[in-house]
Amino acid sequence: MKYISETPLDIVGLFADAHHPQAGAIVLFSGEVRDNNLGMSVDYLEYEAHESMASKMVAAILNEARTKWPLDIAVAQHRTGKVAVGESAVVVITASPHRSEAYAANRYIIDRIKHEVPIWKCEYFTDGTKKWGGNCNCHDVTGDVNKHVYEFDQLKS
Amino acid sequence: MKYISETPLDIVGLFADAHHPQAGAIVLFSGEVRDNNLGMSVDYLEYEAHESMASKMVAAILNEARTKWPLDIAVAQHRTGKVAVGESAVVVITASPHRSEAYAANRYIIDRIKHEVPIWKCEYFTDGTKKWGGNCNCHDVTGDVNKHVYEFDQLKS
Amino acid sequence: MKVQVFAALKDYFDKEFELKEDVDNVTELRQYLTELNTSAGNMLKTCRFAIDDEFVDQNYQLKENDTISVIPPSSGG
Amino acid sequence: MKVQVFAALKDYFDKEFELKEDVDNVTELRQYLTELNTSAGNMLKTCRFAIDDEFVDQNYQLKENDTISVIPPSSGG
Repeated sequence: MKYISETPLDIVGLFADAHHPQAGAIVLFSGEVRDNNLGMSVDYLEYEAHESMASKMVAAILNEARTKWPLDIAVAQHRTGKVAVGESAVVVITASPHRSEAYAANRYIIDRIKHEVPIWKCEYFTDGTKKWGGNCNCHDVTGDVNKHVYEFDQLKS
Repeated sequence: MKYISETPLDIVGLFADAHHPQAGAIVLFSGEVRDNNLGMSVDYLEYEAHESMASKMVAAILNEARTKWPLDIAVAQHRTGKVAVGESAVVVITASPHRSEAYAANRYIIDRIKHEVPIWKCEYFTDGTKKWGGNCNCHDVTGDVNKHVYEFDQLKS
Repeated sequence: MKVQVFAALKDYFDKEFELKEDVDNVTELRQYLTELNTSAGNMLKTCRFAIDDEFVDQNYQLKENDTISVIPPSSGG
Repeated sequence: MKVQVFAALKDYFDKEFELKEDVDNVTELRQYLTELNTSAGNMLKTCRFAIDDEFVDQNYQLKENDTISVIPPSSGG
Protein backbone atom coordinates (compact mmCIF):
# COMPACT_ATOMS: atom_id res chain seq x y z
CA MET A 1 0.00 0.00 0.00
CA LYS A 2 1.24 3.45 -0.97
CA TYR A 3 0.45 6.04 1.70
CA ILE A 4 2.05 9.08 0.11
CA SER A 5 1.52 9.80 -3.57
CA GLU A 6 3.08 12.40 -5.86
CA THR A 7 0.44 11.70 -8.50
CA PRO A 8 -3.33 12.37 -8.32
CA LEU A 9 -5.12 10.05 -5.91
CA ASP A 10 -7.02 7.31 -7.73
CA ILE A 11 -10.09 7.49 -5.50
CA VAL A 12 -12.22 5.41 -7.84
CA GLY A 13 -9.62 2.66 -7.95
CA LEU A 14 -9.10 2.70 -4.18
CA PHE A 15 -12.87 2.55 -3.61
CA ALA A 16 -13.29 -0.25 -6.14
CA ASP A 17 -10.77 -2.30 -4.16
CA ALA A 18 -12.43 -1.47 -0.83
CA HIS A 19 -15.11 -4.12 -0.79
CA HIS A 20 -15.32 -7.05 1.50
CA PRO A 21 -18.05 -9.72 1.77
CA GLN A 22 -18.32 -9.09 5.51
CA ALA A 23 -18.37 -5.30 5.29
CA GLY A 24 -21.88 -3.84 5.34
CA ALA A 25 -20.68 -0.26 5.63
CA ILE A 26 -18.04 1.59 3.65
CA VAL A 27 -17.15 5.19 4.45
CA LEU A 28 -14.93 7.24 2.17
CA PHE A 29 -13.56 10.65 3.08
CA SER A 30 -11.94 12.89 0.52
CA GLY A 31 -10.25 16.12 1.58
CA GLU A 32 -10.28 18.43 -1.41
CA VAL A 33 -8.73 21.77 -2.19
CA ARG A 34 -11.18 24.64 -1.80
CA ASP A 35 -11.10 27.73 -3.98
CA ASN A 36 -10.91 29.97 -0.92
CA ASN A 37 -9.45 30.06 2.57
CA LEU A 38 -9.47 32.74 5.24
CA GLY A 39 -11.21 35.05 2.81
CA MET A 40 -8.54 34.71 0.13
CA SER A 41 -8.90 33.23 -3.31
CA VAL A 42 -6.82 30.04 -3.62
CA ASP A 43 -4.96 29.24 -6.82
CA TYR A 44 -3.54 25.85 -5.77
CA LEU A 45 -1.85 24.12 -2.85
CA GLU A 46 1.49 22.45 -2.58
CA TYR A 47 2.04 19.65 -0.10
CA GLU A 48 5.41 18.57 1.23
CA ALA A 49 6.04 15.46 3.32
CA HIS A 50 8.85 13.85 5.26
CA GLU A 51 7.98 10.91 3.10
CA SER A 52 9.57 7.90 4.79
CA MET A 53 8.39 9.05 8.19
CA ALA A 54 4.91 10.00 6.98
CA SER A 55 4.45 6.60 5.32
CA LYS A 56 5.36 4.76 8.49
CA MET A 57 3.09 6.95 10.59
CA VAL A 58 0.06 6.54 8.32
CA ALA A 59 0.60 2.77 8.35
CA ALA A 60 0.79 2.83 12.16
CA ILE A 61 -2.38 4.92 12.48
CA LEU A 62 -4.27 2.50 10.22
CA ASN A 63 -3.06 -0.40 12.37
CA GLU A 64 -4.15 1.34 15.54
CA ALA A 65 -7.58 1.96 14.03
CA ARG A 66 -7.81 -1.77 13.29
CA THR A 67 -7.16 -2.57 16.94
CA LYS A 68 -9.90 -0.18 18.06
CA TRP A 69 -12.65 -1.20 15.62
CA PRO A 70 -13.45 -4.38 13.68
CA LEU A 71 -12.40 -3.06 10.28
CA ASP A 72 -12.43 -5.13 7.12
CA ILE A 73 -10.79 -2.29 5.20
CA ALA A 74 -8.66 0.66 6.36
CA VAL A 75 -6.73 2.59 3.73
CA ALA A 76 -5.43 6.13 3.49
CA GLN A 77 -3.39 8.03 0.97
CA HIS A 78 -2.07 11.60 1.05
CA ARG A 79 -0.98 13.60 -1.94
CA THR A 80 2.25 15.59 -2.23
CA GLY A 81 3.24 18.26 -4.72
CA LYS A 82 0.97 20.70 -6.46
CA VAL A 83 -2.74 20.01 -5.96
CA ALA A 84 -5.34 21.99 -7.91
CA VAL A 85 -8.66 23.34 -6.60
CA GLY A 86 -11.19 20.47 -6.59
CA GLU A 87 -8.50 17.79 -6.47
CA SER A 88 -8.23 15.45 -3.54
CA ALA A 89 -5.35 15.96 -1.12
CA VAL A 90 -6.16 13.01 1.11
CA VAL A 91 -8.48 10.02 1.02
CA VAL A 92 -9.46 7.66 3.84
CA ILE A 93 -11.59 4.54 3.30
CA THR A 94 -12.91 2.34 6.10
CA ALA A 95 -15.24 -0.64 6.00
CA SER A 96 -16.80 -2.67 8.78
CA PRO A 97 -19.78 -4.95 9.34
CA HIS A 98 -21.88 -2.06 10.75
CA ARG A 99 -21.76 1.62 9.94
CA SER A 100 -21.05 3.14 13.32
CA GLU A 101 -17.53 1.69 13.41
CA ALA A 102 -16.73 2.66 9.82
CA TYR A 103 -17.64 6.32 10.48
CA ALA A 104 -15.81 6.44 13.82
CA ALA A 105 -12.64 4.84 12.45
CA ASN A 106 -12.69 7.11 9.42
CA ARG A 107 -12.78 10.26 11.57
CA TYR A 108 -10.11 8.86 13.86
CA ILE A 109 -7.76 8.19 10.95
CA ILE A 110 -8.17 11.57 9.25
CA ASP A 111 -7.88 13.46 12.55
CA ARG A 112 -4.66 11.71 13.47
CA ILE A 113 -3.20 12.15 9.99
CA LYS A 114 -3.94 15.88 10.04
CA HIS A 115 -2.55 16.47 13.52
CA GLU A 116 0.43 14.15 13.63
CA VAL A 117 1.82 13.07 10.30
CA PRO A 118 4.72 15.21 8.96
CA ILE A 119 2.94 16.63 5.94
CA TRP A 120 2.63 20.35 5.32
CA LYS A 121 0.64 22.48 2.96
CA CYS A 122 1.56 25.75 1.37
CA GLU A 123 -1.32 27.80 -0.01
CA TYR A 124 -0.75 29.76 -3.19
CA PHE A 125 -3.29 32.54 -3.63
CA THR A 126 -4.46 34.07 -6.87
CA ASP A 127 -2.91 37.41 -5.84
CA GLY A 128 0.53 35.79 -6.09
CA THR A 129 1.16 35.47 -2.34
CA LYS A 130 1.74 32.20 -0.54
CA LYS A 131 1.30 31.01 3.01
CA TRP A 132 2.54 27.95 4.84
CA GLY A 133 0.25 26.51 7.35
CA GLY A 134 -3.18 25.97 8.53
CA ASN A 135 -0.96 24.28 11.11
CA CYS A 136 -2.04 22.11 13.92
CA ASN A 137 -2.03 24.61 16.77
CA CYS A 138 -3.05 22.20 19.50
CA HIS A 139 0.06 23.03 21.54
CA ASP A 140 -1.46 26.48 22.16
CA VAL A 141 -4.21 24.70 24.06
CA THR A 142 -2.43 21.64 25.44
CA GLY A 143 0.97 23.21 26.08
CA ASP A 144 2.64 20.16 24.54
CA VAL A 145 3.55 19.63 20.87
CA ASN A 146 2.78 15.95 21.34
CA LYS A 147 -0.72 16.43 22.75
CA HIS A 148 -3.55 17.11 20.31
CA VAL A 149 -7.20 18.01 20.48
CA TYR A 150 -8.93 15.50 18.21
CA GLU A 151 -12.44 15.93 16.85
CA PHE A 152 -13.07 12.22 17.35
CA ASP A 153 -12.42 12.62 21.08
CA GLN A 154 -15.13 15.23 21.29
CA LEU A 155 -17.72 12.76 20.01
CA LYS A 156 -19.17 10.15 22.32
CA SER A 157 -19.65 7.55 19.60
CA MET B 1 -32.22 13.48 -8.89
CA LYS B 2 -33.31 9.85 -8.69
CA TYR B 3 -33.64 8.67 -5.09
CA ILE B 4 -34.84 5.13 -5.71
CA SER B 5 -33.15 3.00 -8.35
CA GLU B 6 -34.02 -0.42 -9.72
CA THR B 7 -30.63 -0.68 -11.37
CA PRO B 8 -27.19 -0.92 -9.69
CA LEU B 9 -26.15 2.31 -8.01
CA ASP B 10 -23.55 4.21 -10.04
CA ILE B 11 -21.43 5.19 -7.05
CA VAL B 12 -18.49 6.28 -9.17
CA GLY B 13 -20.71 8.53 -11.28
CA LEU B 14 -22.45 10.01 -8.24
CA PHE B 15 -19.10 10.66 -6.56
CA ALA B 16 -17.65 12.19 -9.72
CA ASP B 17 -20.52 14.70 -9.73
CA ALA B 18 -20.14 15.44 -6.01
CA HIS B 19 -17.41 18.04 -6.18
CA HIS B 20 -17.77 21.68 -5.41
CA PRO B 21 -15.10 24.41 -5.34
CA GLN B 22 -16.16 25.41 -1.82
CA ALA B 23 -16.30 21.89 -0.44
CA GLY B 24 -13.15 20.84 1.38
CA ALA B 25 -14.64 17.62 2.71
CA ILE B 26 -16.59 14.94 0.91
CA VAL B 27 -17.98 11.94 2.79
CA LEU B 28 -19.44 8.97 0.96
CA PHE B 29 -21.29 6.15 2.69
CA SER B 30 -22.13 2.93 0.90
CA GLY B 31 -24.30 0.31 2.58
CA GLU B 32 -23.42 -3.01 1.01
CA VAL B 33 -24.87 -6.50 1.21
CA ARG B 34 -22.91 -8.76 3.56
CA ASP B 35 -22.47 -12.48 2.95
CA ASN B 36 -23.83 -13.27 6.40
CA ASN B 37 -26.38 -12.01 8.89
CA LEU B 38 -27.48 -13.35 12.27
CA GLY B 39 -25.17 -16.32 11.76
CA MET B 40 -26.75 -17.31 8.46
CA SER B 41 -25.15 -17.36 5.04
CA VAL B 42 -26.77 -14.75 2.76
CA ASP B 43 -27.39 -15.49 -0.91
CA TYR B 44 -28.83 -12.08 -1.88
CA LEU B 45 -31.25 -9.44 -0.68
CA GLU B 46 -34.36 -8.08 -2.27
CA TYR B 47 -35.51 -4.55 -1.50
CA GLU B 48 -39.05 -3.29 -1.94
CA ALA B 49 -40.12 0.35 -1.66
CA HIS B 50 -43.27 2.40 -1.64
CA GLU B 51 -41.54 4.24 -4.39
CA SER B 52 -43.38 7.55 -4.74
CA MET B 53 -43.49 8.00 -0.97
CA ALA B 54 -39.88 6.90 -0.46
CA SER B 55 -38.65 9.35 -3.12
CA LYS B 56 -40.44 12.26 -1.49
CA MET B 57 -39.17 11.32 1.95
CA VAL B 58 -35.53 10.99 0.86
CA ALA B 59 -35.78 14.38 -0.85
CA ALA B 60 -37.25 15.89 2.35
CA ILE B 61 -34.52 14.35 4.53
CA LEU B 62 -31.81 15.79 2.24
CA ASN B 63 -33.46 19.22 2.46
CA GLU B 64 -33.62 19.02 6.23
CA ALA B 65 -29.93 18.10 6.35
CA ARG B 66 -29.19 21.20 4.26
CA THR B 67 -30.99 23.38 6.80
CA LYS B 68 -28.96 21.89 9.66
CA TRP B 69 -25.49 22.01 8.10
CA PRO B 70 -23.83 24.17 5.41
CA LEU B 71 -23.77 21.47 2.73
CA ASP B 72 -22.53 22.04 -0.79
CA ILE B 73 -23.65 18.56 -1.80
CA ALA B 74 -26.24 16.20 -0.32
CA VAL B 75 -27.32 13.22 -2.39
CA ALA B 76 -28.74 9.80 -1.57
CA GLN B 77 -29.94 6.87 -3.60
CA HIS B 78 -31.46 3.56 -2.49
CA ARG B 79 -31.64 0.42 -4.57
CA THR B 80 -34.71 -1.74 -5.05
CA GLY B 81 -35.02 -5.29 -6.39
CA LYS B 82 -32.47 -8.06 -6.11
CA VAL B 83 -29.09 -6.92 -4.72
CA ALA B 84 -26.14 -9.32 -4.68
CA VAL B 85 -23.56 -9.74 -1.92
CA GLY B 86 -20.97 -6.95 -2.25
CA GLU B 87 -23.34 -4.66 -4.15
CA SER B 88 -24.42 -1.35 -2.72
CA ALA B 89 -27.99 -1.04 -1.42
CA VAL B 90 -27.75 2.61 -0.50
CA VAL B 91 -25.33 5.48 -1.02
CA VAL B 92 -25.16 8.87 0.72
CA ILE B 93 -22.76 11.63 -0.31
CA THR B 94 -22.30 14.88 1.59
CA ALA B 95 -19.85 17.71 1.05
CA SER B 96 -19.16 20.82 3.09
CA PRO B 97 -16.38 23.35 3.62
CA HIS B 98 -15.09 21.47 6.71
CA ARG B 99 -15.21 17.78 7.50
CA SER B 100 -17.13 17.74 10.75
CA GLU B 101 -20.36 18.83 9.06
CA ALA B 102 -19.97 16.42 6.14
CA TYR B 103 -19.62 13.44 8.53
CA ALA B 104 -22.47 14.57 10.79
CA ALA B 105 -24.87 15.22 7.91
CA ASN B 106 -23.96 11.90 6.30
CA ARG B 107 -24.84 9.96 9.46
CA TYR B 108 -28.02 11.95 9.93
CA ILE B 109 -29.20 11.18 6.40
CA ILE B 110 -28.48 7.44 6.48
CA ASP B 111 -30.01 7.06 9.96
CA ARG B 112 -33.21 8.79 8.94
CA ILE B 113 -33.44 6.83 5.69
CA LYS B 114 -33.04 3.53 7.52
CA HIS B 115 -35.55 4.32 10.25
CA GLU B 116 -38.22 6.24 8.40
CA VAL B 117 -38.32 5.75 4.66
CA PRO B 118 -40.74 3.02 3.44
CA ILE B 119 -38.17 0.61 2.06
CA TRP B 120 -37.92 -3.00 3.19
CA LYS B 121 -35.40 -5.74 2.72
CA CYS B 122 -36.00 -9.45 2.42
CA GLU B 123 -32.97 -11.65 3.07
CA TYR B 124 -32.59 -14.78 0.99
CA PHE B 125 -30.25 -17.28 2.61
CA THR B 126 -28.18 -19.94 0.90
CA ASP B 127 -30.23 -22.66 2.62
CA GLY B 128 -33.26 -21.55 0.61
CA THR B 129 -35.07 -19.77 3.44
CA LYS B 130 -35.98 -16.10 3.43
CA LYS B 131 -36.67 -13.53 6.09
CA TRP B 132 -38.22 -10.07 5.96
CA GLY B 133 -36.82 -7.57 8.25
CA GLY B 134 -33.94 -6.30 10.17
CA ASN B 135 -36.79 -3.90 10.91
CA CYS B 136 -36.57 -0.67 12.75
CA ASN B 137 -37.72 -1.77 16.21
CA CYS B 138 -37.50 1.64 17.84
CA HIS B 139 -41.16 1.47 18.88
CA ASP B 140 -40.18 -1.27 21.35
CA VAL B 141 -38.10 1.37 23.14
CA THR B 142 -40.03 4.57 22.44
CA GLY B 143 -43.57 3.12 22.51
CA ASP B 144 -44.39 5.12 19.35
CA VAL B 145 -43.98 4.01 15.74
CA ASN B 146 -43.14 7.61 14.86
CA LYS B 147 -40.36 8.01 17.43
CA HIS B 148 -36.95 6.63 16.59
CA VAL B 149 -33.63 6.18 18.33
CA TYR B 150 -31.08 7.64 15.95
CA GLU B 151 -27.36 6.96 16.14
CA PHE B 152 -26.67 10.58 15.24
CA ASP B 153 -28.57 11.73 18.34
CA GLN B 154 -26.27 9.68 20.51
CA LEU B 155 -23.24 11.61 19.26
CA LYS B 156 -22.48 15.04 20.59
CA SER B 157 -20.96 16.39 17.41
CA MET C 1 -61.49 2.09 -0.94
CA LYS C 2 -58.29 0.35 -1.98
CA VAL C 3 -55.73 -1.17 0.39
CA GLN C 4 -52.05 -1.70 -0.54
CA VAL C 5 -49.74 -3.74 1.67
CA PHE C 6 -45.96 -4.03 1.57
CA ALA C 7 -43.08 -6.29 2.53
CA ALA C 8 -43.88 -9.00 5.10
CA LEU C 9 -47.58 -8.08 5.02
CA LYS C 10 -47.76 -9.63 1.56
CA ASP C 11 -47.35 -13.01 3.28
CA TYR C 12 -50.72 -12.36 4.96
CA PHE C 13 -52.73 -10.27 2.51
CA ASP C 14 -53.01 -9.67 -1.22
CA LYS C 15 -50.64 -6.93 -2.32
CA GLU C 16 -53.59 -4.75 -3.28
CA PHE C 17 -57.29 -5.28 -2.71
CA GLU C 18 -60.63 -3.51 -2.78
CA LEU C 19 -62.32 -2.96 0.57
CA LYS C 20 -66.10 -2.87 0.47
CA GLU C 21 -66.68 -3.03 4.22
CA ASP C 22 -67.74 -0.03 6.15
CA VAL C 23 -64.63 1.19 8.00
CA ASP C 24 -64.62 4.82 9.01
CA ASN C 25 -61.12 5.57 10.13
CA VAL C 26 -57.59 4.17 10.41
CA THR C 27 -58.20 2.57 13.80
CA GLU C 28 -61.16 0.63 12.41
CA LEU C 29 -59.17 -0.40 9.34
CA ARG C 30 -56.41 -1.82 11.54
CA GLN C 31 -59.01 -3.77 13.53
CA TYR C 32 -60.66 -5.03 10.35
CA LEU C 33 -57.36 -6.25 8.89
CA THR C 34 -56.47 -7.95 12.17
CA GLU C 35 -59.78 -9.83 12.11
CA LEU C 36 -59.20 -10.75 8.47
CA ASN C 37 -55.89 -12.41 9.38
CA THR C 38 -55.20 -12.67 13.11
CA SER C 39 -51.63 -13.92 12.62
CA ALA C 40 -50.76 -10.49 11.14
CA GLY C 41 -52.03 -8.76 14.31
CA ASN C 42 -48.67 -8.09 15.94
CA MET C 43 -47.25 -6.75 12.71
CA LEU C 44 -50.25 -4.50 12.13
CA LYS C 45 -49.74 -2.93 15.56
CA THR C 46 -46.39 -1.53 14.41
CA CYS C 47 -47.58 -0.36 10.98
CA ARG C 48 -48.26 3.17 9.91
CA PHE C 49 -50.84 4.13 7.29
CA ALA C 50 -50.44 6.52 4.40
CA ILE C 51 -52.65 8.13 1.79
CA ASP C 52 -51.32 10.05 -1.22
CA ASP C 53 -47.73 9.55 -0.01
CA GLU C 54 -48.43 11.15 3.38
CA PHE C 55 -48.75 9.40 6.71
CA VAL C 56 -52.19 9.77 8.30
CA ASP C 57 -53.01 9.36 11.97
CA GLN C 58 -55.37 6.97 13.76
CA ASN C 59 -58.35 9.28 13.46
CA TYR C 60 -58.08 10.00 9.77
CA GLN C 61 -61.56 9.61 8.24
CA LEU C 62 -61.33 7.27 5.27
CA LYS C 63 -63.01 8.34 2.05
CA GLU C 64 -64.49 6.11 -0.62
CA ASN C 65 -61.83 6.78 -3.23
CA ASP C 66 -58.84 6.60 -0.92
CA THR C 67 -55.99 4.23 -1.65
CA ILE C 68 -54.50 3.46 1.74
CA SER C 69 -50.97 2.07 2.12
CA VAL C 70 -50.15 -0.10 5.10
CA ILE C 71 -46.51 0.64 5.96
CA PRO C 72 -44.53 -1.78 8.17
CA PRO C 73 -41.48 -0.44 10.05
CA SER C 74 -38.70 0.42 7.62
CA SER C 75 -35.82 -1.97 7.00
CA GLY C 76 -33.94 -0.19 4.27
CA GLY C 77 -30.22 0.46 4.11
CA MET D 1 25.72 15.68 11.85
CA LYS D 2 23.20 16.61 9.17
CA VAL D 3 20.14 18.81 9.68
CA GLN D 4 17.03 18.64 7.44
CA VAL D 5 14.31 21.24 7.70
CA PHE D 6 10.80 21.20 6.23
CA ALA D 7 7.96 23.44 5.13
CA ALA D 8 8.06 27.02 6.47
CA LEU D 9 11.50 26.41 8.02
CA LYS D 10 12.92 26.40 4.52
CA ASP D 11 12.23 30.15 4.44
CA TYR D 12 14.81 30.48 7.26
CA PHE D 13 17.35 27.71 6.72
CA ASP D 14 18.79 25.66 3.91
CA LYS D 15 16.72 22.55 3.32
CA GLU D 16 19.65 20.38 4.38
CA PHE D 17 22.98 21.35 5.88
CA GLU D 18 25.99 19.95 7.66
CA LEU D 19 26.40 20.96 11.30
CA LYS D 20 29.97 21.10 12.53
CA GLU D 21 29.27 22.82 15.84
CA ASP D 22 29.40 21.00 19.07
CA VAL D 23 25.80 20.43 20.09
CA ASP D 24 25.13 17.55 22.43
CA ASN D 25 21.42 17.10 22.51
CA VAL D 26 18.13 18.23 20.99
CA THR D 27 17.69 21.13 23.41
CA GLU D 28 21.08 22.51 22.44
CA LEU D 29 20.30 22.04 18.74
CA ARG D 30 17.10 24.04 19.09
CA GLN D 31 19.05 26.82 20.84
CA TYR D 32 21.75 26.75 18.20
CA LEU D 33 19.23 27.03 15.34
CA THR D 34 17.43 29.89 17.11
CA GLU D 35 20.73 31.78 17.41
CA LEU D 36 21.45 31.05 13.75
CA ASN D 37 18.19 32.73 12.73
CA THR D 38 16.31 34.46 15.53
CA SER D 39 13.23 35.14 13.40
CA ALA D 40 12.64 31.36 13.29
CA GLY D 41 12.62 31.20 17.08
CA ASN D 42 8.87 31.03 17.62
CA MET D 43 8.51 28.38 14.99
CA LEU D 44 11.34 26.31 16.42
CA LYS D 45 9.60 26.25 19.79
CA THR D 46 6.73 24.29 18.26
CA CYS D 47 8.90 21.89 16.24
CA ARG D 48 9.62 18.28 17.03
CA PHE D 49 12.84 16.51 16.07
CA ALA D 50 13.22 13.11 14.47
CA ILE D 51 16.06 10.73 13.66
CA ASP D 52 15.65 7.65 11.47
CA ASP D 53 11.91 8.36 11.09
CA GLU D 54 11.31 8.37 14.84
CA PHE D 55 10.64 11.34 17.06
CA VAL D 56 13.31 11.91 19.71
CA ASP D 57 12.91 13.83 22.92
CA GLN D 58 14.72 16.92 24.24
CA ASN D 59 17.43 14.91 25.95
CA TYR D 60 18.35 12.72 23.02
CA GLN D 61 22.15 12.67 22.72
CA LEU D 62 23.10 13.56 19.18
CA LYS D 63 25.67 11.35 17.45
CA GLU D 64 28.14 12.38 14.78
CA ASN D 65 26.44 10.51 11.93
CA ASP D 66 22.87 11.43 12.82
CA THR D 67 20.63 13.08 10.27
CA ILE D 68 18.19 15.07 12.30
CA SER D 69 14.85 16.25 10.88
CA VAL D 70 13.24 19.39 12.25
CA ILE D 71 9.49 18.81 12.04
CA PRO D 72 7.06 21.78 12.26
CA PRO D 73 3.48 21.13 13.38
CA SER D 74 1.58 19.15 10.74
CA SER D 75 -0.71 20.85 8.28
CA GLY D 76 -1.73 17.96 6.07
CA GLY D 77 -5.22 17.05 4.95
